Amino acid sequence: MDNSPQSISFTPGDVGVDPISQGDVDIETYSVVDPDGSFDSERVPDLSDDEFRDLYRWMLVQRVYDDRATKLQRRGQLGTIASGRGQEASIVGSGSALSLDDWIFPYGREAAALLMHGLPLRDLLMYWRGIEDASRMRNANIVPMSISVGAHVPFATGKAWGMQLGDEDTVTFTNLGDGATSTGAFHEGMNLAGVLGVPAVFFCLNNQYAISLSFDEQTNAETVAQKALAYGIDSIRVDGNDVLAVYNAVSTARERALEGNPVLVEAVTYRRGAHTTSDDPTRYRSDEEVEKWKDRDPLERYRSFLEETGRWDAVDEAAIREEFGTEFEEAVEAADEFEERDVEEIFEYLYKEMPPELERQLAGLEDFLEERPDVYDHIERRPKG
Amino acid sequence: MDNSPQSISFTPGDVGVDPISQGDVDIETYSVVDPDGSFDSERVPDLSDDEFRDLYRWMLVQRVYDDRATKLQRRGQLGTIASGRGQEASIVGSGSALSLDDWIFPYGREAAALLMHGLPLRDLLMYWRGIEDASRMRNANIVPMSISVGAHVPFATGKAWGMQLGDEDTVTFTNLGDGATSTGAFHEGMNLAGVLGVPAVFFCLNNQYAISLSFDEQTNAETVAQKALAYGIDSIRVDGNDVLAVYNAVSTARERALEGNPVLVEAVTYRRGAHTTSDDPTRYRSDEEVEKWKDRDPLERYRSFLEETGRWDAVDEAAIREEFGTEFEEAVEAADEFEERDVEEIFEYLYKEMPPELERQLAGLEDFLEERPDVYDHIERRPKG
Amino acid sequence: MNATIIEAVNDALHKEMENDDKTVVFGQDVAESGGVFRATEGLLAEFGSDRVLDAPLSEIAIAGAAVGLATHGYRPVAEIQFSGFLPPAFDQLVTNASRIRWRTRGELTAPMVVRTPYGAGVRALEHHSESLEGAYGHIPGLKLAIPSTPHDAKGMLISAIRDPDPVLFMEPKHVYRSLREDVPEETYTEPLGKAAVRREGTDVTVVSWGSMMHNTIEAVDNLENVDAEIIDLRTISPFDRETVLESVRKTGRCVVVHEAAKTGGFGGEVIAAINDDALMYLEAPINRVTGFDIPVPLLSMEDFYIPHPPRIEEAIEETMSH
Amino acid sequence: MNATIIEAVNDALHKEMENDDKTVVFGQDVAESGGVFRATEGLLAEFGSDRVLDAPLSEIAIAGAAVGLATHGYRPVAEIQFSGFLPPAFDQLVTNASRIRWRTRGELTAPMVVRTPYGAGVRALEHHSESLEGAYGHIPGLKLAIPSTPHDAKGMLISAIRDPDPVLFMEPKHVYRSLREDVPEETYTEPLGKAAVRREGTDVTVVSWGSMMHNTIEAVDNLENVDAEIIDLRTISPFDRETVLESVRKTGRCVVVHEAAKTGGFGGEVIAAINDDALMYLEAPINRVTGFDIPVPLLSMEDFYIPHPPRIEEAIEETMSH
Ligand SMILES: Cc1ncc(C[n+]2csc(CCOP(=O)(O)OP(=O)(O)O)c2C)c(N)n1
Ligand SMILES: Cc1ncc(C[n+]2csc(CCOP(=O)(O)OP(=O)(O)O)c2C)c(N)n1
Ligand SMILES: [Mg+2]
Ligand SMILES: [Mg+2]
Repeated sequence: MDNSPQSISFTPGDVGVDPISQGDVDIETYSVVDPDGSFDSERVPDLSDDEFRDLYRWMLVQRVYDDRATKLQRRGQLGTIASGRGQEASIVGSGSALSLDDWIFPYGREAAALLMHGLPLRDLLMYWRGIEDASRMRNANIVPMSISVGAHVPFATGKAWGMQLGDEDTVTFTNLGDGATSTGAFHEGMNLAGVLGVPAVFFCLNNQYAISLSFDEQTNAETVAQKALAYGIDSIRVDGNDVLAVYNAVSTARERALEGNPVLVEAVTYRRGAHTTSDDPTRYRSDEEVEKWKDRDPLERYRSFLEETGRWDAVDEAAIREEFGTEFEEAVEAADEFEERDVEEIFEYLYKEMPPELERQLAGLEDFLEERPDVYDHIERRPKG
Repeated sequence: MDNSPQSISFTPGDVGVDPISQGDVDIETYSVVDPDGSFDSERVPDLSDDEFRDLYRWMLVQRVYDDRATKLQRRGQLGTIASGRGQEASIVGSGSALSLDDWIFPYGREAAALLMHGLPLRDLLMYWRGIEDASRMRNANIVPMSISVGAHVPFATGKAWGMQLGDEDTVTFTNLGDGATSTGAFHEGMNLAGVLGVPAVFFCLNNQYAISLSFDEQTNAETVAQKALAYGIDSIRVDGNDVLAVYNAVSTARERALEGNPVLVEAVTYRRGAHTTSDDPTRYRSDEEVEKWKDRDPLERYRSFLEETGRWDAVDEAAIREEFGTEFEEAVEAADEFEERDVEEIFEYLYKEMPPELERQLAGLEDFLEERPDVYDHIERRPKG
Repeated sequence: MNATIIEAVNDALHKEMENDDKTVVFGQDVAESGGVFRATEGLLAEFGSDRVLDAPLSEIAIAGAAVGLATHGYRPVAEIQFSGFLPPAFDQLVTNASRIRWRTRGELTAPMVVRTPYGAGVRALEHHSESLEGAYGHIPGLKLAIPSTPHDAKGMLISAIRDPDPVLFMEPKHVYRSLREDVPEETYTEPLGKAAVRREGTDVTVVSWGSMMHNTIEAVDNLENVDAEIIDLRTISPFDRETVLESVRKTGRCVVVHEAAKTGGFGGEVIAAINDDALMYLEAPINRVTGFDIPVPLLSMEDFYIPHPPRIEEAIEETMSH
Repeated sequence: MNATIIEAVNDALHKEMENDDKTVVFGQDVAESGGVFRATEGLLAEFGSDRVLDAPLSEIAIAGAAVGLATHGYRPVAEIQFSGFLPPAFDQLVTNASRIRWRTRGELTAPMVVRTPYGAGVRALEHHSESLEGAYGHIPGLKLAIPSTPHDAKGMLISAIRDPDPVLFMEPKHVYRSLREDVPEETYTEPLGKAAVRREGTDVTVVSWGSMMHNTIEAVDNLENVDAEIIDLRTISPFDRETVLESVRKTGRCVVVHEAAKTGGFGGEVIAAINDDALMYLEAPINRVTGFDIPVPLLSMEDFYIPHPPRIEEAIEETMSH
């Protein structure tokens, strides 16, 4: 018998093989208020006037926060920061749909969502100053930011699994970027979530960029939403600049998740600013593109909805700005006053009980700092970023 | 301004959010010959009678190979091995659709596909005897088996990328199991393949199990095929026990891949035997289930096609068995005669040039083996597995 | 009871699942199948599918979900089927498990265990036989334990499950079934972070762990003229310097034996610790007997890789000859 | 030309892409953006989008595809944006890159480079500042180079790209721009696997690499009474034992300085090597000055983590006092 090459050379011909492709899947983008301000009244959620106005207020808070934090950063009072500009509707619409008992797994841009979940503003600023203490996420069910992109997805699945085992009435809510969807951690975490049917909502803020990489170079998939199909889990694609749409989408997702159906929500939005304060976006995208997305400004769009529905008059934009401005300044002051710090801090909490070698290292450092105060010439304690 | 919890409690109501779910996607399983032997003549590929018979011959080779290798293993002449029993149509249908210039990334069960790609049978046996030399994949465009499940997917994407850069008329052909689809490496490798549009075919032999885990516990996705949507790449779901269907599917996939559209093919099949020779499947699946799949035996089904189309008479099953049996025995003998081996072998080829420390370690071991021949009491040189 | 290591592991899992209903066992094939080495045999029947689960082929998710469960008040005991498949989970160990307590100043903690059989000698396929404790032992915040006996396997695994911090638990699969000893029926703990003096002696200290302990003992048994003190390190992180130092201060000589590749292996750290605090006691260079700086060979030659007793004997003799 | 390290890296990439059209550069943000540190600036414009590509957020795929490209005759130079994001790719390095030559007996080879900026001190966010060379240096088959100067960055990167084996190239980002020196315009190579004696001396050998070299030099400069010999290890794997041993045999004293956590760090291996072959020359224990066994702190306290010159000075003085 001959073991030599046996491949058959294919003679094409129509044998009826019809591949499945993404074009076969119909994915609509859910919206309530169109960019031009018109809206589908059947889809307007049943909220009180104050609640409607609150959504605006929080979006404005996000915007003011981003502006002020950026200024602080430029003054050297914060480290590198990532702004949520352009994504306010996604951040606020999602954050508002959560219960305070839910756990948020943040990814870095969602200041307003964290604040409304209970995190003190002082702590948020302290985190960006690089102070570990802020990652306690005091007063709020929030896991520290996943600076390592995507790494939080399986973590969130595991925590949701815990909620499921304990029959709790809560979900894990994971914020992630479009870039994060390309990580192995995303894949494995999502798949496990699907298998276990855990109460988890994965919220992808598809802001069209991962630093300089545009979404269409990040993946050949036309949407993030369709990625959920790989896990047999449901997904919702929503206009991420439409706060009511995001609110409805996440509320629905959350309900389903509570029933054991994890959901991926893709909020289609745009990162209006730089990736972070260390990035220069003019290197990789055009002004026109940025301009184009300005039309869909989430605040303006929602403002026209409020106007149209007679709720705008009671919004005092200047007052909100001022109120939050004051709050921001107080938070900065409080952060400035953060307790006297000690090197012990960086050794503590690694283990419940410090192992002898670590104790030795700590004691050595403490002695050394006393003996050789000249080492401080090399140490910039940067309580202010 | 109050920073206290601001979440809005959702009042459900029909706001028109309609999640996308896997039920919305229509995925057909392509087939040519039905389990009962009836077939769609429009889909029968345009092959010569000999080629049609060759497909049977190779399936039988796979089956005989698996039987004989298992026996060898039981006699202690091979290490742990993984059989392709039940998957013959997937293995042979796919292997036949490739060009010898294509590169196969094997996963372990596809003996016949490797043999028809040019790998000497002796080497295949030597690999399962744990002899590195066999991973040269002599005479064939084959990368060593990816024993680490899924790890070969990005590797294959990279090699296909090389083919693309060099404008070659070839593809990488990656075999993988259903289990492999849950790995981060699969995800990242597939996504990159989609982004780059490389000439790669990913062939998932969905044999319903990953060791003891059934496919419906592996993922909540109903098919592997739908996972391709996550990458915006095309997929084909095919009856993996229908050799003509697999042949058509892979041929089509390969053509598309050559045009810059990587394809995922899911071959729906069944692992009839144990996971490997160290596994006991009765612990986790019922006899009935196994019986059920016997009905769909790839060889029998194809045999009825050959009978129906008047091609069976010229198949001499006994002769094929005997011929391959002889070949197998010769290969075993050749493997037994594999050159005298030296410990140098395990140090060589790690680097192009052996670094001094490694040379030192090798020299030390060589001296030691001379000085202390009693060490051989602890060393089982297992040229025969 | 008289038990092998694998039986001891199994017993520890049973005991802790009984003891604390927050203990959850998962990993590939751990449920119906009882694990490829049968470490989790019987758990599903006894504790049900809520607490004993098969995981998909997803090492990242296994490690990552363990962190999530652990921060939520559970005691996950995850299995990675072979140590060669732990590298995909490396990032979850480094980025999440090892530092969640530290990042959150103790607000969230990860009392989790990742068990994995490690090492060569069982004729497994490629990538199944690695010993990378040198790399994992270098992750601050992650504990790393490697028992060598059935008694320790049970006691240390119970400690690991109860430990408030994440523990990587590497099990010497080569001796999973090849040795038995009396193991108390009841629950007991063996401390993590404490080496065991397996045999007292005055001439030379031999430090080892995991399956190499047994080759070490055999080697020492063969050397009639040498009164060796044998230390089973048991925990790589935190590393019990004191027990090693005390012994070396007494014997003045030391040999370290491990199966992992030499360069960058944990043997270097043991030597460095002795250098730090017991150098002046040394009468000879410290010898290392280790795997070579190569991947573990395929099964036909893997035995050449392993530090067998004669190699250890020679090293001890050489050390004694100074 | 007078260049910083980042400029030298950029120049090396330009030169090698010119020299060999099989050289392909890819990674996150390396194309239009020119890399977050601008290491790949200008490459896209000069060599086009076939050879300079942005990769998705996929470290596994970046490392894995590099192996594939390399086995297909290309010379991939992949960038991992920060060393803290290398752990997801650990498995591809261990399982594919490091051993494809070995598995196939030389039939398939992986002449690839993975570049990554490492280390603390630039006020980056969490997970950006790690030094895990101790773990990566323990992977047989993977070379690991860490230049400390612009001259070496260029010459060693060119060597790495031309090397027939996979090289992990860790760049000391803390000194990316903070020092300049004359760097030849033309192409040249600095060998991998060879340490450099940065300064000759007779009293004590100080071994370091990467950004800690500069703290070491500063410390030595400050110690007027000590005539230290300074060795820049430059390559962790393969490790140039001979240069270290020769120096220690001369000086009888040694201090090792690295930024990575102490326990399990590569300093242990350096000490072990000296123990092996130069123990009898030692007049004092070898000192280690390293990062602590903790994650790198967030930016406000990260400076406390770093081995600054005074810590190195003290260690040298202590070593001299024996
Ligand atoms: C695992 C990992 N790789 C790389 C990086 C560097 N990095 C930080 S943010 C970022 C892009 C993230 O994009 P996306 O997920 O879309 O979130 P966005 O910043 O756009 O909101 C990258 C590559 C990282 N932090 N983690
Ligand atoms: C990364 C990794 N994890 C775990 C294993 C152990 N293992 C070997 S085969 C296997 C199941 C593979 O299932 P599948 O991909 O469906 O292929 P099949 O064996 O069914 O053909 C497992 C878990 C492995 N080899 N690699
Ligand atoms: Mg983005
Ligand atoms: Mg399978």
